[in-house]
Amino acid sequence: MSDSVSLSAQVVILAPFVAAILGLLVARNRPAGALISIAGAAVSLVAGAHVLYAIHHGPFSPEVPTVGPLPLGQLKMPLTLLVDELSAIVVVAVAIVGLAVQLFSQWYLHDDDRYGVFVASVSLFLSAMFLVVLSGDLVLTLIGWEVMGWCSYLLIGHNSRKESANKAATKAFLVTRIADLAFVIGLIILASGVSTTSITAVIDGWPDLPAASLTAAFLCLLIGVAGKSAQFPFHDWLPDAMEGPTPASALIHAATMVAAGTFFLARLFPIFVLSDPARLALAMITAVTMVGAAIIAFGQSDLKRMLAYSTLSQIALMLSALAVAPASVGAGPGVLHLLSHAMFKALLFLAIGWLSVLVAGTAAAKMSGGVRYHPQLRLPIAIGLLALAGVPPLVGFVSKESILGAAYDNVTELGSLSGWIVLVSFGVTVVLTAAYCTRAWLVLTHLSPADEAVRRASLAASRTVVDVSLVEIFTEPAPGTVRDSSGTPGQPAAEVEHDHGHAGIFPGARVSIGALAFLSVVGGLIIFTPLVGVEPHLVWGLAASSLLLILVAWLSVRRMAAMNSSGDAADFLGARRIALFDRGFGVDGIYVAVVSPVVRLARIVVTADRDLIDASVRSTVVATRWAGAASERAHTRKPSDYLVWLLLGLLVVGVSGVTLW
Amino acid sequence: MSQAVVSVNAGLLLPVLAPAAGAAIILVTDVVVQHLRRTHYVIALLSLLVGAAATVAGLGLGRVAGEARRTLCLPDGGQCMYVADSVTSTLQLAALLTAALTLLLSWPDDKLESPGGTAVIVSLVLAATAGATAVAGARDLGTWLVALELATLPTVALVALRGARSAISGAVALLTAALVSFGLLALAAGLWYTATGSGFLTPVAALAMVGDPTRRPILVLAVVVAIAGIGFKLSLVPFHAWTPEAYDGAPLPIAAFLAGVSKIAALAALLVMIRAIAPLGAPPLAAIAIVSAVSMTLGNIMALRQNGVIRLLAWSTVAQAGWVVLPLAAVSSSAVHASGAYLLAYVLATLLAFAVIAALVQIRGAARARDLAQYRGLLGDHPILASALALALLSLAGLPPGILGLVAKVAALRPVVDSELWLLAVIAAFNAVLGVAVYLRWLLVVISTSDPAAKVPAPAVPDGVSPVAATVARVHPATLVAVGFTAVALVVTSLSPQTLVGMLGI
Amino acid sequence: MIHLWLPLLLVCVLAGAGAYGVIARRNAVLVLIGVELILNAANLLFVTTASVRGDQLRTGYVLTLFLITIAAAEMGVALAVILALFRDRGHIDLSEPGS
Amino acid sequence: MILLFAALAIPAVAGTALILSGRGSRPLSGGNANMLSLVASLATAAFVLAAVIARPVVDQQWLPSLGIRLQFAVDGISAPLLILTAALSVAVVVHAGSRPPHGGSPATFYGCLQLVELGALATFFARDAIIFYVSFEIVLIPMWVLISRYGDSRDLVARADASGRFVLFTVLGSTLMLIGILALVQASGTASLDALAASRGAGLERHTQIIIAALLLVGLSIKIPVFPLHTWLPPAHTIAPTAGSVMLAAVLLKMGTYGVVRLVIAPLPIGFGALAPAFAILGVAGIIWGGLACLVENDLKRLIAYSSVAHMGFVVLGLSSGTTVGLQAALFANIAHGVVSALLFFLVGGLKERWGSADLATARAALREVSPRLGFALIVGFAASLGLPGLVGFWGEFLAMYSAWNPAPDRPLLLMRVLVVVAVLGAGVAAGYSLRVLRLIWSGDRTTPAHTDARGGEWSVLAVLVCSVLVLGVAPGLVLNSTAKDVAAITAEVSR
Amino acid sequence: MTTLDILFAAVGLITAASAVLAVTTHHLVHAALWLVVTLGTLAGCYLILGAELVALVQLLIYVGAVVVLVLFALMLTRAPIGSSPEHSASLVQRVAAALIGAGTTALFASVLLPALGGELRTTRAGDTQSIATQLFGSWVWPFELLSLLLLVALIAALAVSRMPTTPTIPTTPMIPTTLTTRTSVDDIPAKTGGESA
Repeated sequence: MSDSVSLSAQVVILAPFVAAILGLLVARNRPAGALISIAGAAVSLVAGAHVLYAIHHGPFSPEVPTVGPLPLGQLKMPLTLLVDELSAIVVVAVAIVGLAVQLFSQWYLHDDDRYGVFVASVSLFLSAMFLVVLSGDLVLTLIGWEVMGWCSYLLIGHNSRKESANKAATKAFLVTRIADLAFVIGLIILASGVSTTSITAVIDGWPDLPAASLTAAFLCLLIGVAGKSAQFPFHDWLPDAMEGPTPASALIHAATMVAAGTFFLARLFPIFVLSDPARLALAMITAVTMVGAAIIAFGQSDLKRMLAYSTLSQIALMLSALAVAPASVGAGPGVLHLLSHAMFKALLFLAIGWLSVLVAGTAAAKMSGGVRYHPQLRLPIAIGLLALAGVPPLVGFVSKESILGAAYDNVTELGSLSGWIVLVSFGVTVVLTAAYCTRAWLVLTHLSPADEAVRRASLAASRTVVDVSLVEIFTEPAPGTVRDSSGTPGQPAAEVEHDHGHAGIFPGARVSIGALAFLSVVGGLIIFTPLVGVEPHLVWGLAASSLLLILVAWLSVRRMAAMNSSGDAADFLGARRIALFDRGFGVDGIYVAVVSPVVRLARIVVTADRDLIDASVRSTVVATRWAGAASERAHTRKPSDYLVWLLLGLLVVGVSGVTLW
Repeated sequence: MSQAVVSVNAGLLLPVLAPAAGAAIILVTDVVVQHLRRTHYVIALLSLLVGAAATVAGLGLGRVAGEARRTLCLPDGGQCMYVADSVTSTLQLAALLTAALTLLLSWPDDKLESPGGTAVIVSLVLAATAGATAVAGARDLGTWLVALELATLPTVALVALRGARSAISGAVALLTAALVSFGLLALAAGLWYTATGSGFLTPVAALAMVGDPTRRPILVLAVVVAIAGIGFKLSLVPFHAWTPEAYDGAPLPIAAFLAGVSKIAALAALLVMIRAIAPLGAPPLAAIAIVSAVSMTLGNIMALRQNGVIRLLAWSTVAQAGWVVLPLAAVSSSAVHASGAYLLAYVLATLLAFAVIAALVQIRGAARARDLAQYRGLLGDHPILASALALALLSLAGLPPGILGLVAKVAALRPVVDSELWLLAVIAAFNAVLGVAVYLRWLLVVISTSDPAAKVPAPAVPDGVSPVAATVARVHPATLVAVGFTAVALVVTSLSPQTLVGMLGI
Repeated sequence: MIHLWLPLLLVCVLAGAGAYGVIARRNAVLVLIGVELILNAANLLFVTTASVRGDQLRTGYVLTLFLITIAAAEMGVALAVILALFRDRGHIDLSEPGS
Repeated sequence: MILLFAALAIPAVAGTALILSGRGSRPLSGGNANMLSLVASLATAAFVLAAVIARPVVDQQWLPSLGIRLQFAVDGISAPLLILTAALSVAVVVHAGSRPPHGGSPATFYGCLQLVELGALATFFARDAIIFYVSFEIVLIPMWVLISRYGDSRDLVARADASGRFVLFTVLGSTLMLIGILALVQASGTASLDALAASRGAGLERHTQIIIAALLLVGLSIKIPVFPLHTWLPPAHTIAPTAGSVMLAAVLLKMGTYGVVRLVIAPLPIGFGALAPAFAILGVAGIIWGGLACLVENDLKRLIAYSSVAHMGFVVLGLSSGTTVGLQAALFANIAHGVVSALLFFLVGGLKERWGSADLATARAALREVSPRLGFALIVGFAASLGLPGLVGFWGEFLAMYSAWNPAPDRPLLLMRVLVVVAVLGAGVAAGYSLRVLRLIWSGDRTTPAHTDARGGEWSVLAVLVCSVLVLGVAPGLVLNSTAKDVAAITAEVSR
Repeated sequence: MTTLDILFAAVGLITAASAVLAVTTHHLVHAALWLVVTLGTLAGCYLILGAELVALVQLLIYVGAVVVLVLFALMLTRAPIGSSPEHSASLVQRVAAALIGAGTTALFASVLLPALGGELRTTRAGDTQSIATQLFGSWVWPFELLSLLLLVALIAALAVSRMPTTPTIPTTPMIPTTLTTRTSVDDIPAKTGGESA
């Protein structure tokens, strides 16, 4: 039994890894690539399900070997996997989303010449995510963590012909990487304390060690988590990452990688609760992020970017659960929201991606009324938005309420500052979330007569020139990006989407969306299974008041939308403000301010390398030449001068000999 | 009063007697039969080889400390004036073979024709060689002084006898330095005698002085003045200035002789004195350290600026002389061996370089063979000669494949390090770099592809006939023998340095 | 009976004068004179030491005789070279650079 | 024993024969020379592999007068380096087969490569300190010839300058090292590296150890190279032909760090301990300096050279920690840098030949568009270069930082930890320059001027190296297990 | 002060003075003559020190042969009869020479005099017979080498002086060199230097 669990756990990671390598080898062969990638994800799902099943039905050894321990003297590095309920349930969730995304990609990128590379990267990403989830060793976590980042880079920059995609990819990787530097130090501190990188040993050993070190370690880790999970102040890369193909966004930038930080902190929760300063820091970060991102989300002129900001906000929610949950409650609420968010956010992304294909763009203006024209999307999107807003009985409601419960417990039991911070910001976020969900729904269902005429014309046009546009997409230079250029809002960055509106969606993609939608509806029931160690702990008063808040938000946004001819509540803000929202309030400037001194320093270094260090080397040559010229002048070739030297030499040698010998 | 008459073992003295006798025979022959040329060379070579054969018995002696063959000893078991141990024998062998090789190089050289004819040249070479071998065995002040002068004075004439203006200049530079230096040597001998009261240059004599501490400064002064006097012959800065003049002015084989036999004689003389004072437990010799450091540095710096290969080799000699005496800064028996080993490696490599130049003189003419820039593309034109030259240069630079030079460097640095003369060692390290720059500068020219621009104006030649091969003369077989012998010796000793180093004993 | 400082001082003076003469003169023959003075300083040192501390081998005296002879031999070669120099250049000025 | 001699004799004989046959009336053709060289390299590699498995020991008299013995052996520390050397020697020959050298006779080119291999192998085989030095020097002249004759053909002055710098810097370093070796041998009375390691500096006073260690470290630092003694590296790499750059970066630099382990850390623990903080500071300075220089450097080959300086900084940091982890990290990072820099230099060499220059400022076709294989290899190479976990570059850097965070008891803890923080920033800079390069040459939409993708020998070399990057990244135990035992023997005394 | 002291002081003073004059006088021939005085009085010193044989040889070889050679050389190189300061080096060099000469004297004196200067010793008569015995007995080896040296020096001198050189100046008349010829002599090197360069 235990062996089969070990094997399954290994297969979970290996299957997509092998799929990635095989996929690269057959990258030119589309059907083979599709088969391999889907099979990889499917095998992982099956193996993950087996692990999940086995855990609850029999004894198993949680430590699963991988490549064997490394011989490093005093440092123990067992490199084992850790299989338990937490990891198993997350594995299944990730595998579901992964499979769905693979299926969806097959349709979404069916005319992309780099489909094979794309799905191979996704497979590699899945493997890395599984590694993070199953990791029982800090180093394995770090490996998965960083490989995910690299895959994110590759996938955001998938369309590397597009300058904006390249920029976004570079930015995403750099920002997360820089945050990860602190993460690495945090890991090193954690490992140093107990001279091992085994997570179980770390959890067992740290309670006896100085709290200050623990806090330092967690503060470092939090920076890394904030980077990967796109929390303030590292959040700005995520909206830009929407340059990547939508399936990638659904998988990486909604469901999995950005939530990995939550999982990691949940994994270390037993010692994380020991460090109040770190928890307070996390609470503050998440509070700022959840509220700020929700506000920005409301004002986005691009719905995909709106989803990105909403992701920031939701991730902040799950993290905040970890910041406030009392030790007795555990990491359950955060993980629960991770799972539910994975489902409904992936659903939303895929659905929006589908719609974007149909309407050839993700800008609010383009999508306006999209659902009306494409009613097959009405249900998935509605489910997704409702779940996002936290309307019962959808999964979002359940998970959010459990977070609320955890915060409440914190306030009542511990009464710590972080509990209050989270509670208050949670309330604000509920309103804002409902507001932007409402806005999105209204935009999608709105249709003015004038728009309809335009739409018909443009659709007709696009269909007549469909072949040309296909060619153009690949040959013409991409439209310049707007975000980094002088602050003038141009077209939303993710505007150009592949036009496969003429092609019917593949059944696999349809099934994947359906499955996600189903899970978003019924996923809330998971809380009643023993799969997640969360007691259903709903504070009915809070739940009711949050529902009230949602209702208020719904009504007020409807009013605002009605006041605009476009049906977009955000237009209420005015074009200039929307531009500001689109730029994410110009946080980019901070990054530029941080990076540009580094580049200046680099210039100084190059100059110093040449004019200081190397010049001192060259100066020896000059000195040699000079000495040579001087001694050549001294060599007059006059014998009488030489005799002077000779006798002078006698004196020098004689005096030095007599005095020094 | 006792009849203090020494016993004589002529067999032991053969390394000295053979070339001396050869010189005498040649002079007599010349009186009898005039205008002989080849005969003189044959006699000379024979006498040198006989002398060389006589040294073989002494090689590798001294594995047991103090083991040596002695003669000219005072009757009542006293001291000996001639001691042939391994160091002596090795230096003698080196001197004799070097002399033979320089004779091989000069064999076909008509320019050496002089008023006295070949006989004068050859007998002068033999006499100087005899001086060199004699000084190696000398253990008394008289032999030491006379033999040194015997090794020096003929070289002045040999340089001058080329007759060219530059030769006279070189001879004058050499002469003045030699005269003054001999004066210093005489003073050194006088001081030694005054300090020790003995005419012997032996540890016994030096130790006799120990009881009288007031005389110690005199002994010290004797040693340092001797260093100054011998420094001239070794081309140590600041006693070096004659070197480029004399090398450049002298006929090529004589330059090789100056670079080889003269240096052996000088070092042999220095070693005699150093070995005499070594048992005193002397601290490091600052005088040698200074001279060595300055020599290396100045020699390398100047060699870097030379555009003529002979002058370059002359300055390289100056630098290498610094390396030769480097270990002697630490006055010890191992330093003596190291110094000897370095000298042998240097002489071998330098001889090969001179031999290659001599061959090139015959092929390309003196002007081209002496101009560094004309070595461009040598590797393509004369691969074998160029390879031999490369080997010689790399040995001088102390880089593999010239492992002999590398080992010599190791040997030379070791006593310095053992005595913890860190500053000197670091200076030596920097000079190793400068030295590499010197020799690689030459080597770079050699291995460069010949300048295509220079080849364009060459006259059209029929296909299949190399323009070079069509015009050049052949290398004289004697020169080829010299090149081959030294090259093979260098390769063999590079693979197994023990064959060379081991001769000096342990 | 003699105080040794007298002859020794003379040795020093002769050596110094010789050194001066070697450097301060341009004429090659005059340089030779300086060299002779240095040699004579050495000779005097030998003789002085020998006469106050004679050894069995009579080293001091014998070496003095040797040195005198060597000086003569040197002088012969030196003058030949100097004459060659003169024939070549028309002067024997040592402070003229060689070619 | 015969394995060892064969592994050394084959490159020696083949190299000499090739050099000599490249001249004269009927020089060897390029193809034949390549074949011959390939056969020799493969045979050498086979013998090296056999020697690594069989672990023969050679101990013969060579120069008794100086007490130098021909002592050769293989242990866990040298085994990975030997395999790396032998494998890369095959790789450069294969690569040169598809992109032939220019600038002189091909036979001489291959001969010099063989001699470089000989020197590197002999260095890693040597167990006598002086033989180590001699072997160390063997590589110089062949490498000098490779740079000065087969280097970038456009600028003769730059070629002479680069090759001269290389050889002069290295000679300075090795001569200082020789002085250190001689002092070490004198002080401890043996030249056997095993005996030296076993004695662990017993009987040597602290100040003696410090002086000797300082000499050795300065000498070896030039070879490694450690900031600020690195300025010979960028020109040498830039000018050298591809094969030269590869051997230089992947093999020759390793001789320096290997020397530090063998000659300094093992025999002089106290002396090294005293100097380790300064050594570590310079190493970390190199990480930052090299990384920053890469951020704005426009010549791709120079950029990779500077990145080498940065990577070797991590090796230095690991060595300085004085712990088993640190040494393991350093030795692994050594191998890792060997593989990664070989990959990058093969790539960049090929690119430079295609482009005509390695200037990043020139707009060119995006590699991903016109040559996906090169593009793929490049992206793997730079991912490894920035220390992406899961690839070979990660382990060394991570473990080096861990070891410096927990250094041996006699190291200044605070300083070392500050250094780790700074080194981590260097890792961030590495990400910056790696992505910069990828953005400039890998991505984009230009497809002109088109050039050929890697094929045949070039592609197989690149593919094998990419695989090594992955395999060693996934299974670092392959190297770490080899070195573990011998490292433990060294550090057991250093740290406890 | 012993008698010998006084005697030696007197003779030695002359020796020292004439030595200094020999290296400072501006008359070439005077320099040679002062050298004669020096060597001669030095022979006197040897006598005082009891070395009769050496003194005799000194007179015989040095004064008799070497000085004659010097004088010949002066004549053959057309030394001017009168005062000719141009045969001395530049003032700077002479100052340097004075410093170095003084330095040499000081160096030797500082070593020799403190060690031995105070000693009062009897001089022993150098018995000529034992010197001869030792010379041809114990010292036979260097003596023979010396004879080889003499032979070689003779041949070398002969060969060098018979060496055909290409005279760079047309044979000038064998008249005593005057100031005018000196200038012409000075001109020549400049000319030839220009040629060689």
